[in-house]
Amino acid sequence: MAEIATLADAVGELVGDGDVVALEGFTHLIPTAAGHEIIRQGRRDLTLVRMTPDIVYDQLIGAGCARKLVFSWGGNPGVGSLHRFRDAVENGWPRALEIEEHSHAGMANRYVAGASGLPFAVLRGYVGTDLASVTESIKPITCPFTGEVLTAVPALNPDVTVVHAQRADRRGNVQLWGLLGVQKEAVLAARRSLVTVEEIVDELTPVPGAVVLPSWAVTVVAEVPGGAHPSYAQGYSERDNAYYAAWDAISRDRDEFGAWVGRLTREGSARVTGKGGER
Amino acid sequence: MAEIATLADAVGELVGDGDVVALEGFTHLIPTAAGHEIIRQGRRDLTLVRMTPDIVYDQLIGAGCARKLVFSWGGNPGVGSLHRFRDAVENGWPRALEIEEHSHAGMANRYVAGASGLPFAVLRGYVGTDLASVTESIKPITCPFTGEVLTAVPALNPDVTVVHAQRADRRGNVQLWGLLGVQKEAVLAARRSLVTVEEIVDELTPVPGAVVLPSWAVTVVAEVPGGAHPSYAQGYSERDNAYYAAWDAISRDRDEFGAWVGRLTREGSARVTGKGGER
Amino acid sequence: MSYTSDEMMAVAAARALSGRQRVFVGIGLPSTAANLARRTHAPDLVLVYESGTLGSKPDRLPASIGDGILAETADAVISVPEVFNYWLQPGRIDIGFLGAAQLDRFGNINTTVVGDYTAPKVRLPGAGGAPEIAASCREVYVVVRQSRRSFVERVDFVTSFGHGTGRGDRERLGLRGAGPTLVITDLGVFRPDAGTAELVLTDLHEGVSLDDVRAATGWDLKVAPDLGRTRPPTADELAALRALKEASK
Amino acid sequence: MSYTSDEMMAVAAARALSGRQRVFVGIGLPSTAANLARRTHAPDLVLVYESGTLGSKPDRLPASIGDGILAETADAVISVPEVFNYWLQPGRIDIGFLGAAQLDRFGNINTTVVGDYTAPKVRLPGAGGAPEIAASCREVYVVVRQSRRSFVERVDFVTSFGHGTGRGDRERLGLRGAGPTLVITDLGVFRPDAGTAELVLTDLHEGVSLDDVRAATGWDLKVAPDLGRTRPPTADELAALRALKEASK
Repeated sequence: MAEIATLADAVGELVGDGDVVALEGFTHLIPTAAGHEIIRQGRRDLTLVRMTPDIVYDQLIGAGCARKLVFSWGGNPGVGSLHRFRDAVENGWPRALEIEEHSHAGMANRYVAGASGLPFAVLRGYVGTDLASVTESIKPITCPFTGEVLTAVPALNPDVTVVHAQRADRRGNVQLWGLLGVQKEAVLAARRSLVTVEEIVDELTPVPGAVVLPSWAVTVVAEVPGGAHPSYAQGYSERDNAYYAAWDAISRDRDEFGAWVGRLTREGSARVTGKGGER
Repeated sequence: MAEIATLADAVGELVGDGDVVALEGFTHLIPTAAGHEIIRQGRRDLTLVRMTPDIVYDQLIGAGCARKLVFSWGGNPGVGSLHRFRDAVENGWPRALEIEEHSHAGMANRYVAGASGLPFAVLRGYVGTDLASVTESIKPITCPFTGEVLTAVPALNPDVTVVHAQRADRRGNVQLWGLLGVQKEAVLAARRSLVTVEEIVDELTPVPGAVVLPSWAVTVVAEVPGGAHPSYAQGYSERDNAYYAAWDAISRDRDEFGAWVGRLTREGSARVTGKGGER
Repeated sequence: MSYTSDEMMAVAAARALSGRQRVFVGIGLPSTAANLARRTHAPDLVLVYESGTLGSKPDRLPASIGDGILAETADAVISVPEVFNYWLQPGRIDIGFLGAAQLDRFGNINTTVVGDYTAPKVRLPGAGGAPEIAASCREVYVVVRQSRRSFVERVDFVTSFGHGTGRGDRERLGLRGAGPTLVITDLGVFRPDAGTAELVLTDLHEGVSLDDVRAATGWDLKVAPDLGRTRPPTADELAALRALKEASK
Repeated sequence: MSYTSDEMMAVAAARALSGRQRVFVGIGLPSTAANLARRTHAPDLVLVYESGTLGSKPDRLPASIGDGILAETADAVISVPEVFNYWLQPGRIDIGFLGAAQLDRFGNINTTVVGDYTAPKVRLPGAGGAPEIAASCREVYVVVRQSRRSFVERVDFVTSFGHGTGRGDRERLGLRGAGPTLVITDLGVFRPDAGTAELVLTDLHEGVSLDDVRAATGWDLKVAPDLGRTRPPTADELAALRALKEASK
């Protein structure tokens, strides 16, 4: 049975220094508030895992929480680069960032293997690319029936996976809908999991396209309305595109970014200032 | 784009002698009417594939349509044996039936590999059982990262998969809900596919738990109300448990069965007579 | 209150389940017992069916593994590949609750053939989900009507691996679950010996003699030194069982 | 009606799509072009996005690959593993529509780094879905703004395999799709040579000279003997493109 806790308690209980942590979300339902709480609590030496590291990973990397990133696409969607990520990779600031780089198909299948209790997954992937030569966790595998050579990637089993969902009931059953990304697999692959939700309700009424994660497959649920901002939660909020745009300027400059981290950790404010005013 | 056709035309177009044919359905949504049409059209030498061959496979086997069965559980659910299946395996009547036998986990993963365009799937399965020694399509495979030995099974790619669903729209998009079994995978794994549906509607309104197969992933759709009887279609019909019970007596006796096939092929009637009267 | 040996078996099997255990439920006797447990002392049991339901809460016995009531009352309905890959295989299920046509001295299960595989005396339905349920659940409970036909020295075909030829075989094969830890029949209760993993009679149902059990066992049966007696079904248990069955007609 | 070179590029790319083609759509320029095609001459295009939507029909340009409008207007919404495993990998998609940071003479794509991988000059976002899109779609169309920075002799990093070092490399590697068959830039249109698979200029956009293209190409460019001219955008095409963009603000 999932425990129901505050975000601060949940992050304190589940995320430790040196952990392998996946905050998943494919544009939709990104658990940004949980990422900010990890920064606030000053976690260090994390191996961050995500298919699509975006702003919240830029923030975690810039704040010095991560020693390694496992990923397949790192950018500010619809805007451009992640400048804190680039500064870490290109200049080692605030610290060097080790990277383990895959494709989306590879990452998705690594989570599937992790969720399935298998040590590896098989796909048609990476053939002819330079990824196979720079990433050790990509290997050939031969079909025992046809002799055909395919690609194997190892399972991902994070110490903790964090996702955001629309709702949970009071027993901790979680319901999410809309673009589902790889969240179910990421939760099932993890040793521990935290789901932040828009609201906790008495009963999860059926919703078309919804997936339910039973309470016994989740470690902790925390009610965090708006916890996906500037991402969105279908049925609850719209994507704040101006935040993404405003982040570009803040993240380009180490001092601006430092001031943002200071506001986050001292005042608890994750707001940014852009063309549309404060967000 | 799926073509919309009558059941007779669809079966005539899609199912040929010697084909590998999967009529899938996990208790729910079993495409029985399509199976009866295959008997009526006198197909021969089929390799029948299904996780849970039940009455309609007993009928196809007894009618002499099949030369081989690929399966994981063959019984009359809630009643007992499949007597036509047993007569074929135990006595070679009406002809010898080759069998290729797996577990549910193995069969499900074989369809998944087939749907995924992979030649094989990996699972933790069959370990210590005698299945691995009687079934050639079960082989060991070694994880290239951990050295652990797991089990590989080859992809299933039927020539034709037939499933039953609740609805399709006029463009041939298919919608099904309730217990989904392995139907999506079986359709996507097949070279050709036929979906019989309870009704064709103008628009597929969203239904909680529903899966949609886009028209371009389906070859032919045929409107066959009640096409799953004596199985059921959630939201449309109830399972006819008395039919399953009545089948036991008919199928125990070659003459009784012969009379049933005669009624089916000459009069088009698939009815059975049991304690509850004709069904 | 009088009761049948089948009712005693169902009640004894139901009592073996408790709390919030996740139970992978085979159809037939296991499903009857699991649903009885949920309707009596263990309302929080999580019933998982291979047709793709997590947390089914039927108010009657399902007529088959794919009865619509299992989907309609579930916390989540998933595909069959998902139930095996995401939920069973990684070891998320506490108890695999299985039936058997033949069960042997070391808890191996046969549901495939009686006689030779290539020329069977009786062709049985086959494996279904059982091989991987027996492999991957933390423990396996077997519920089976006992006779010399079903309780055999050595199964004709190992459909689902129990303890092989004795303690240590599972570990050698790399199986993660503990295998069969409990067998409930219409005559009594059996558990694998801590040292050898041979099934040992640990409890006799009320009204059953040791000779009755020996007569229905196809090997030289060992009996636990502290042989227990199963409590007869209570009136509440019987009422709940009969109501479940009645509702299913 | 005046138009920008970006508008010409979007219109030319949109025209390359037709009928009921299934298009795996990258975000940015490919998404603009695919949506423009659907709103003009190819209303039956099936747009597939890697965020897990089949048959999205947005009435504005999605702001990102995971814009909610893609899910709300889709025929089916599926998980990300499913989109790659069940829909892309088996070759169900006709056209993979990709962008590029660098594209080379043989249609190989780089979206990973400029410079050395371990000490990059510019760290780009990385692969995303592109390597397998480029491998598994029946054909690949690339749309990219052309310059000596983007049109290079040899990419610094092969993120997505095009034609490698020439015709025959794809077959040798066992890749099933035909790879890049069309490249559309803001200056013209390129196709791989039938013999060598080297990208050859086959069409110049209106108002662009051959020298303009050569100045923006990082290798000794070959030109098709029957060099064509792209028709300028029609008023309808421009109106549709601008309406799509306006609706996205």
